[in-house]
Amino acid sequence: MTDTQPLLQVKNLTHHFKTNPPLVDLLLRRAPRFIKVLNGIDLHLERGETLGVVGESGCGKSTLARCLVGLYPPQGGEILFDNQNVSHKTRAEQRDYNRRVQMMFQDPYSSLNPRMTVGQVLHEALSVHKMRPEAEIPDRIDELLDLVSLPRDAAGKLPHEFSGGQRQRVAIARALSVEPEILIADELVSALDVSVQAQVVNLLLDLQDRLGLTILFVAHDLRLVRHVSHRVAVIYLGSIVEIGASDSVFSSPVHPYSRALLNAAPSIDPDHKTSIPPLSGELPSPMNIPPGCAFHGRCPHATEICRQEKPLLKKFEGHGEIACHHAATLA
Amino acid sequence: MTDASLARKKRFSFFKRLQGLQPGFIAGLTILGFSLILATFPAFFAPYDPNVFDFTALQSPPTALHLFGTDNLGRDTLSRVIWAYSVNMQMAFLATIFSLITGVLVGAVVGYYRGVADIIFGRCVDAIITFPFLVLVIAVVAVLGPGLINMYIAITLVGWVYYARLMRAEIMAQMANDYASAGKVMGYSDSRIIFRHLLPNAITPVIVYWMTDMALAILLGSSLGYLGLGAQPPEAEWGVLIAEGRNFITTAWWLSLMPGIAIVITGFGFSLVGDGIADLLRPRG
Amino acid sequence: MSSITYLLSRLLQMIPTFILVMVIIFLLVRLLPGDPAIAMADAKATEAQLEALRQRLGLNEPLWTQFFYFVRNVLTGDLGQSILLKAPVATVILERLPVTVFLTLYAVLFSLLIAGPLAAIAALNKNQRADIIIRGLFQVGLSTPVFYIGLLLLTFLAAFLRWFPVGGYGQTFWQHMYHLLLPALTVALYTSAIIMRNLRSSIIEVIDAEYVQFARAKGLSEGLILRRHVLRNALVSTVTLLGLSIGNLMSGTLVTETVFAVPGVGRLMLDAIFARDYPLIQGLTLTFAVLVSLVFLLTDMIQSWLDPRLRPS
Amino acid sequence: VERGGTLTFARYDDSTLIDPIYADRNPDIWMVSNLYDTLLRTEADGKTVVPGLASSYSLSSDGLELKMTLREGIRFSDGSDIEAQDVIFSLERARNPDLGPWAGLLGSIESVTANDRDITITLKNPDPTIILMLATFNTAIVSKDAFDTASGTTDQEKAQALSISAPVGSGPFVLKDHQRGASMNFVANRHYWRQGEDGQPLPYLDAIDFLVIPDDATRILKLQAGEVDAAEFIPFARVAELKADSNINMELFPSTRIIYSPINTREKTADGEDNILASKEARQALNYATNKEALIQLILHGAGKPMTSGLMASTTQLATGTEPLYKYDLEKAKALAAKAGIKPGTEISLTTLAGSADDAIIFTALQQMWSQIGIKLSVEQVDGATRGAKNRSGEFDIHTYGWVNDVNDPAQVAGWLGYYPTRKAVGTDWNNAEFNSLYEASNKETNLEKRAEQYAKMQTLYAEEAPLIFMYETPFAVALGNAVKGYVQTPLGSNEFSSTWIEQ
Amino acid sequence: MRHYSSDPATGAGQTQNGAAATDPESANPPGLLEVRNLSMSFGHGQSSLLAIDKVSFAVKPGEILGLVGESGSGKSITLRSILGLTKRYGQVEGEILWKKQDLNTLTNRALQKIRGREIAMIFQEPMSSLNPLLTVGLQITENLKAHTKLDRTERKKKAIELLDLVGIPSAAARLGDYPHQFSGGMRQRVMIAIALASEPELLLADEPTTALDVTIQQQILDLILALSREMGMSVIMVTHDLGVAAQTCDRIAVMYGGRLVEVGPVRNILRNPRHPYSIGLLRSVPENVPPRSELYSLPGIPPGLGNRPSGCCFAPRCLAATPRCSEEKPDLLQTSEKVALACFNPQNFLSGNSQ
Ligand SMILES: Nc1ncnc2c1ncn2[C@@H]1O[C@H](COP(=O)(O)OP(=O)(O)OP(=O)(O)O)[C@@H](O)[C@H]1O
Ligand SMILES: Nc1ncnc2c1ncn2[C@@H]1O[C@H](COP(=O)(O)OP(=O)(O)OP(=O)(O)O)[C@@H](O)[C@H]1O
Ligand SMILES: [Mg+2]
Ligand SMILES: [Mg+2]
Repeated sequence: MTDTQPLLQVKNLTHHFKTNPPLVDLLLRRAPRFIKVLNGIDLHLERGETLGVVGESGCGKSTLARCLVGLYPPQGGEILFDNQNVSHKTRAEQRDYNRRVQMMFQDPYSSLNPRMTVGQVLHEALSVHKMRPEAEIPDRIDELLDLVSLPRDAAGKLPHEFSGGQRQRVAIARALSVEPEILIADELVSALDVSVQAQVVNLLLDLQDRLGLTILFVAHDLRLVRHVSHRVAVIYLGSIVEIGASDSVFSSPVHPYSRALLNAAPSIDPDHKTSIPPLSGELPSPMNIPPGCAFHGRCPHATEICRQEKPLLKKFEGHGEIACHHAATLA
Repeated sequence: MTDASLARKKRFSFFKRLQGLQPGFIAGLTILGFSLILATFPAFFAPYDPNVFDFTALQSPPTALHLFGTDNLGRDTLSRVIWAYSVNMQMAFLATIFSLITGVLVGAVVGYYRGVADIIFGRCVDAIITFPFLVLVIAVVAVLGPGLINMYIAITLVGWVYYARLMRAEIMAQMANDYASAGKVMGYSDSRIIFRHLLPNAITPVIVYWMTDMALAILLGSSLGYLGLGAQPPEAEWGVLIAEGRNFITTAWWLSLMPGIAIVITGFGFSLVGDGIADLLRPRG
Repeated sequence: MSSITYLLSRLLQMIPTFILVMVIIFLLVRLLPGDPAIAMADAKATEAQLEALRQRLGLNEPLWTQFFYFVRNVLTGDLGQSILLKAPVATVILERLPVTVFLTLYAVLFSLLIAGPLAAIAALNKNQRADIIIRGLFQVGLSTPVFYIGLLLLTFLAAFLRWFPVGGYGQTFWQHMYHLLLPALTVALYTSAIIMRNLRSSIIEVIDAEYVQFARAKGLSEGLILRRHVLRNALVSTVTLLGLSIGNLMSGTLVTETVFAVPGVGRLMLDAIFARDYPLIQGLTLTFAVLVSLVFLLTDMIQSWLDPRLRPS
Repeated sequence: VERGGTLTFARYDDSTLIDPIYADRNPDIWMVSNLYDTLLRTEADGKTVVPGLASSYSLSSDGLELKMTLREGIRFSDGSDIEAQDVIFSLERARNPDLGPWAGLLGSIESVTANDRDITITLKNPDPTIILMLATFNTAIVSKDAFDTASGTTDQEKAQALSISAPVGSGPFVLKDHQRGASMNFVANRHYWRQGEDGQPLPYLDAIDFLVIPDDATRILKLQAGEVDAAEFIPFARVAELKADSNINMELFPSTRIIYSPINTREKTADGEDNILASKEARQALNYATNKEALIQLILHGAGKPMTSGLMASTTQLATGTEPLYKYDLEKAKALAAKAGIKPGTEISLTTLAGSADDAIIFTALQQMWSQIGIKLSVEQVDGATRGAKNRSGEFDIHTYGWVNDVNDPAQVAGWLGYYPTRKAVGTDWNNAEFNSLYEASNKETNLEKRAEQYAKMQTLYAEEAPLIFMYETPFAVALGNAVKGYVQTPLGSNEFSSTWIEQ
Repeated sequence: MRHYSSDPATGAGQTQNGAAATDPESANPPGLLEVRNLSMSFGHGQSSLLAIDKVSFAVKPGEILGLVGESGSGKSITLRSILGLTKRYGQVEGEILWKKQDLNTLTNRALQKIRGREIAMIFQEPMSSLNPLLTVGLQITENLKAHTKLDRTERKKKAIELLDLVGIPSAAARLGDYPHQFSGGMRQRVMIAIALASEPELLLADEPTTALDVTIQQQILDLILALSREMGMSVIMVTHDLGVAAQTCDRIAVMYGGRLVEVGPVRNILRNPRHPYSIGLLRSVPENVPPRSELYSLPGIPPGLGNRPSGCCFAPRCLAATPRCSEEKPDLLQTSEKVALACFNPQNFLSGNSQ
C-alpha cells in the first residue's frame, strides 16, 4: 500500500430513501418516513488496493456502491476523488468522473442490454468517450476481448448467447474500455457457479495487477472477499462497524457482529465446526434503526451505553478501525 | 468486425427465428399481406366503380357478375368492400400511429425521469381513463365534427394515453435492470439511454399492443361509421357499409355480411400478427 | 391504517382527478362547434330569440364564470336543464341510469360466466385442441365489432327465431332480464374475450407457480389446489382487467343500446351529442366518469380483499 | 268498427313536452291533437274547416271579429267542464310572445272575450289565416283550473308539472305514463265529446303504448315480430318489401314534406370570392341538371314526386302547378351553364348532414349529374347544428334541407322559403322586393281569390328565380299491422289516433 | 462393485438392469428411499430434453444426504421427481422405491397420501413458494387438514407449536399474517414448519438457505440438524455451497449434467474426491489458499440442457478425458464400500494429479 493521498475518500456518507407517503399522511402532516440505508460511512480507497465490503443483505452495500458512482445523487457527506469533491457536478464533469470510476453489477443477465451485441456495447463506450478515433475502434474492441479472455467472434453475439461468466467478462470489458482508475464491483460473481466464480475472480486479480486498478469489491461470499481484498469493511445497518486489513479482520475480528458474521460461514472442512453460537433475532428494519449502537439488540455483549450512544470508528492497535464501545475488551 | 457485418449477423439471427414461426403468425401475416395489397390497389381488384349506381341491378344477390351482390342503389358490394380496405387499413394505421409515437415518447420520458412530470402525467391518465374510451372519442368527434380526419384526431387525443401508460410501465420495469444503470455509469447521456438502450427493450409490448390497437381502431372506426360519426357515406367503409346494409339484413343479407366478414378477418389478422410479434420479439436467453 | 382511512384516502385521491375531469368536460363541451343556442332553438327562431336564449343559458358570461357556475352547480347536484328533453339533467340521468347499470352488471355477469370456465378449460388443456378452438373463437369475438354482433343476434335470435324480444327494456325485473339478455350477451362477448385471454394466461402462469408446486408437495388434492391456490390467484389480475374493461363495457353499451333500442344513458349520450344538448352531454360525461371511478375504487377494494399485499400496511 | 284494445306504436323519437304552446319539435307537435282539442278542426284533407270544441263560428264582414259558440256539455279529461275561461286562458297563453315559440302566428289578435259560452276574438287587422289557426295545435284548449293548481311558478314549469303528475286534457286521450326516451302511455279520455261511427264517444281504443325505437331497422323488426302494431318513419327503401308482406299494411300518407336544397345567392361567398351561384342562370342550370325522377327512384324508391311548386308541397293550400319544376333537361342546363359562365371544373360544395344515408345518396347522385355541366361537386359533411349555423351565417354553397308545415295555411312555408325578413329566405339571402310585398299583402288579404292570385304570382316568381334546388315531396310512410284500422297521419304530420281501432 | 445404471450403449431398459439392481442391500444398509435409474425429460417425443439421466441413490433412516453440483445440473428436478411433481412437464422413468412401493407407478391420488405426510419438501425459493394470498396459518393448517384427523382448534394449536419450533417469535399472533409480512428468512422457516407439520420421515430440502444471510443460514441448518437427530428424520439436502454440505451432511452426492458423478460419505468426498468434477469444484473454493493467488477454475462452461455431449458430460472440460470419455457415458459404480463413482479415469485429489 502506498502512503500517498487516498484515491477516493468517503466522509460521513448518508443516504436515506423516502417512502411514498399516503395522501392521508400528507394531509395530517405526518412526518415522511425514511429508509435509512447509509448512516455515515467513512472509508477511503488507496490507489491499487482492493477494499472488500461485507455485510448482511440489506445493510446498504449496493447503495454505497451506487452512491460512489453517482447513481444516487449525494445526500449527506462527501465523496472526494483525487481530493476533489465529486458532488454537485455538471453533466460533463459527472461523465468524466464516471469514465474514471466504473461500476460492475451483480446480475450478469440484466447489466447488459439484451439487444446490443458485445461489439456494439464496446463500440458505444469507446466512441461516446472518444477513447479512440473511429478507425481504431474495431482493433481496440479485439484488444479488450483478448484482455478479458473472450474469443474475438464474441463481438457479434448478443448477451443471451453467452454464459453467465462470459457475460460478466463482457461487463468487465465494457468497464475497462473507458480505462477507469477505480472499479466498483457489486456482487460481481454472486450469481455465478463456484467454478465460474473462480474464473472471473482470477481475471479481476490479473487485471488489477496489470492495469493497476483500484477495486471496491462487494460480495456475500466471505471466503471470496478474504481472498481478493487487501482490506475489508464490515457494514451493519448502513454503518461500518469494522474496517481493517483483510488478514486481521478475518483471523481475529473484534466487533461482535464481525465475529458472528465471519464465524457463521461454514467451513468446507466437515470437522471444523464453529464454536460461536449463531446470532439470534432478525436484522432491524432500516426504517426504524435502534438508537445507540444499531447492533445492541442482537449483541451478546451489549450494555447500557450501547443502548444510548452510537459508537464511532476507532483505530485499535493490531486491528483496524472498530466501532464498538467494548472493542477494547474484545480485542 | 465492422458495423455492417454486425448488422448482417443480427439480421441473420432474425431470419433464423423466422423459420420457427407459429402457423398462426404466418396465417396472420398472410391475411394482413392480402389486406395491404387490396388496400393499396383497390382499383385493380375491384371489378366496378364503388360509387356508380346501376339501375339494372338493384339489390341483386350474389351472382357471377356481382360476386357479393349489389346494394339498393345497384353499387357492387365486392367493389365497395375492396375499396373499403384502403379506408379501413388507412384507419388502422393513421388512427394509431400518432398515438403510438406520442405515447412512446411521453411514456419513455416520464418513465425515465419520474418526478413531477410523472405525477402530472398520472393525474391526466387517471382523468382520461375515467371516461369510457368511446364516450370520450365520440365527444371529441362531436367537437371536431364527424369525418375520418377528425376521427383520427379524436382517437389520437385519447389513445396516446394508453400507449404512454404502457410505455411508462415498461420503461420503469426495464430501469430495474442494471443495464440502464450501467449506461449511466458509462456516462451516457439520458437521451442515449432512453432511446438507444431502454426503448428497444421496452417497446415490444407496445408494438404488440399496437397490433391489437390497429384491430381495435378498425372496430372503433367502424362503430363510429356505423353511428354516423366516422367515415361518411358514400365513402365505402366497412362500418358504413354495414350500417347501410342493416336495413336489408333480412332481404339482402350480403350487404352487411360481406363487410362484416372483412372486418372479422382483418381484425383476426392483426391479432394473430400481434401474438406472433410478441413471440418473435421476446428476447431469448 | 384501517380500511376506513384507506377508503378515505382513496376518495381523497379522486379529488384532483375529478377536478381535471370537470375541466376536461367543461372545455370539451364549450369547444363544441355551433352555437348551442342555434342548436336548441328551432330553425325558425329569430336573432332576438336566439340572443334571449343565450342570455338565459349564460353563454354570454366569461368562460371562467361559466366554469365556476358549472362546478358550483355540479357540487349542489344541479346539472342543469336538458335542452333536448326539457327536463332536469339529473332527473333524466337518474331515470335512465338504472337501465345502463343493469345492462352493465348483466354483461359483467355474462362475461364471467362465459370467460371463467372456458379460460380454465383452455388453460388446463394448454396448446391442445380445446385450447386452440376456444382461443380461435375468442379471437374472432375480439375482431368483431359490437354493433355487428348485436345486429346478428337481433336479426336471427330475436326477429327470425323470435326467441327474444326485439329490443326494449320491459317493466319488471324478469322482463328486464329477458329483454336485456341479448344486449348483455352482445356486450359480454367482447369483454369475455378479453377476460378469457387474460384469465387463461394467468391460470397458466399460476398453475406452474412455485407455491402451487409447493401445495402439491404438501399432498393437497388437485381440486383444492385448483380452487384455493390457482383460481384465486389468477383472479387477482383479472379483477383489475375487469375494472379497466368497465370503460370498454360502457362503450359497448353505448353502441348496444342504440342497436337494441334500450333506453339507457348510452343511447342518451348519442342523442345528446347529435342534439348539441350541452347540459346533458356534460351531465352524462360526468356520470360516466363517476361511475368508472367508482368501479375502479371497487376493483381496488376487491383486489385488496383478494390480495393482501395490496392492503395498506 | 270494434272498440277496445291497446295499440302499440313504435316511434322514431320520443316526445318531451306535449303542450300546445311549448311543443316545438315534430314528435311533440304531432301528438298534441291526441291530448288537446282545438276550437275548430280540419277534415282529413287538412283544408276544410269544421267545428270542433266550438259548435259554430262566424267572421264579420270586415274580417275583424270572429264569433264562436262553445259546445255544451264538453269536459276535460278530469271530468270538469270546458268553459269560456279555459278558452280565454288558452288563447291568451298561445299568443303571449313571452311563452311559446308560436305566438307570432296569432299576432293579429287584439283581444279574446267571452260572454257565457259565446266567445269573441277581435283582430287588429284582417287575417286570412285566423280560422285555420284556431284549428291548429297551438290554439288547443287547456284547463285553466289545472294550470292554476299545478305546482311551479312559471307557466313552463306548470306545464311540465301537469304533464308529469296530473295531466288534464281536452283531447281523445290522456297521458298516463311517460318513461322518457323509452315509452309513453296514453289512455282513452272517457269524457271526450266526439262520437264514433257506432254512436259512442271516441276514441275506440282503450290505450296506446308508444315505444321509442330510433333505429329504423329495429322498428321494422319489431313490427315484423309482431311486438308492435305500427311503426312510423319507414325508410322508403323498405316500403316495397313491407308492401309485399301480407301481414303488414304499408301506408303512405300524403304530406306537406318537401326536400330541397337552399342555394347561397350572396354576391360573395363566405371567404370573399365571387359567388357563381349569385346568377339566376347558374341556379336554373343546376335545377335543370338535376334529375329529380332519378333521385326519387334512388331515395324514395318511387314513393314520392318532384316538387311542382316552388314554395310548397302540392298538399298545401294554394299550391299551384301540376308539372314538375325544372324537369330534367341536360341541354337547357348546359346552355344556361354556359350563359352563367360556369366553366368546366367549377367547384361547388354540397353541405350534407353527417350520417344521413339519404344525403349521401343525394350527394353521389348530384355529383354524377352535375358533372355533365362541368361542375365538380365536393361534399362537406356536418351535423345538424352546424348546418343550421352555416345556414344562418351563409358559409355554404348549397345544402340539403327539408320542411313540413306546422300550420294548414301556406303563409308559413312561403314566409320561410321566400320572405326575406323571416330568415333571409332560408338563409339563401335571396331578397326580392316584389316577392316580399306580395307576401306582406297576402297576409292581410281576406279575399280568397285575390290571395290565391298573389300566391300564384309568388310561386312563379320563386320558381323562376330558383333560390333552391327543387327536389321532391315525400309521403309519410307508416307500416301498420293488418288489424290496425282508421289510423291517419295528416299532411302536417299529426298522428291521429282518435278514430283508430283494432280488429280483434 | 455394483451396477446402478443401465448400459447406455445398448439402451437397455429396466428389465436387464432392474435385475442387476434388485439386490442392493448387500452393499448398502436397507434404504428408506431407493431411487433407481431415475430419468426425467421435459416435453415429449423428439424435442424432449433430458434433465436428469438415470440417477440412482439411496437414503438411510436418519441420514442426511447432500446433493451438490452446478446450477442447472438437475438437483431440484431430482427432488421434485421423487414426489412426482415433474410428471406434468414430461416423462419420468425409473423406480422410486419408498417403503417397498414404487412412487413412480402410484396414482396421483395415492401419491397425495405420501406427499407432505411421509415425504415433505422445502422449496428453493422462499419468496415464491408460499401463496401470497393466503395466511400463513391457513397454509400450515391445510396441510394438517389433509393428513391428520385433528379438528380446527387442534390444528391451530399445532400450527402455533410448529411456528414456535422454527423460532418465529409470538407465533400465535402471526398465524393471521400473510407471507409478504415476513422476511425471507422467516418465510423459509415457515416453509420448514409446513414441511415438518406431519412429522415426515424424509425431508427433501432444496437449498433451504440460499436466500439467506450467513447468520440466519446457520440458524436454519442447526434447526434441520436438530430435527433430524431428534426425530430420526432423513434429509436430502440440496446445496451448491460445499461449506453447508460439509457442516450438515452425512453423505454427499455430486451431480453434473443431470447425472450423479460421485456419491459417498462427506469426508471422503470433501477430503479425497476422485471424480475430476468433484475435484475441480472443491479446488475452486477459495479456502486454504494464499490470498490473491490464482484460484483453481474448471475450464469451459457447463453444457446446457439441449447440448449435452453424448459421452461423459464432463469430458469437454475434463483435463483427464480420454477418447472413450466422449463416446461412452460412465456408469456410477461402487469403487469402495462407501463411495460410488462415475468416471473412467478417477483422479486423486490429494496427489494433485488432476492438473
Ligand atoms: N430505490 C430504493 N428505494 C427505496 N428503498 C431502497 C431502494 N434501494 C434500496 N433500498 C433499501 O435500502 C436497503 C439497503 O439496500 P441495498 O441494496 O443497499 O442492500 P445490500 O446491502 O446491497 O443488500 P444485498 O446484499 O441484498 O444486495 C434495503 O432495505 C432496501 O430495501
Ligand atoms: N419447466 C422446465 N422446463 C424446461 N426445462 C427446465 C424446467 N425446469 C428446469 N429445467 C431445466 O432442467 C435443468 C435442471 O434444473 P434444476 O432446477 O434441477 O437445476 P438445479 O440443479 O436445481 O439448479 P439450481 O442450483 O440453479 O437450482 C436445468 O437445465 C433447467 O434449465
Ligand atoms: Mg446489493
Ligand atoms: Mg434448484
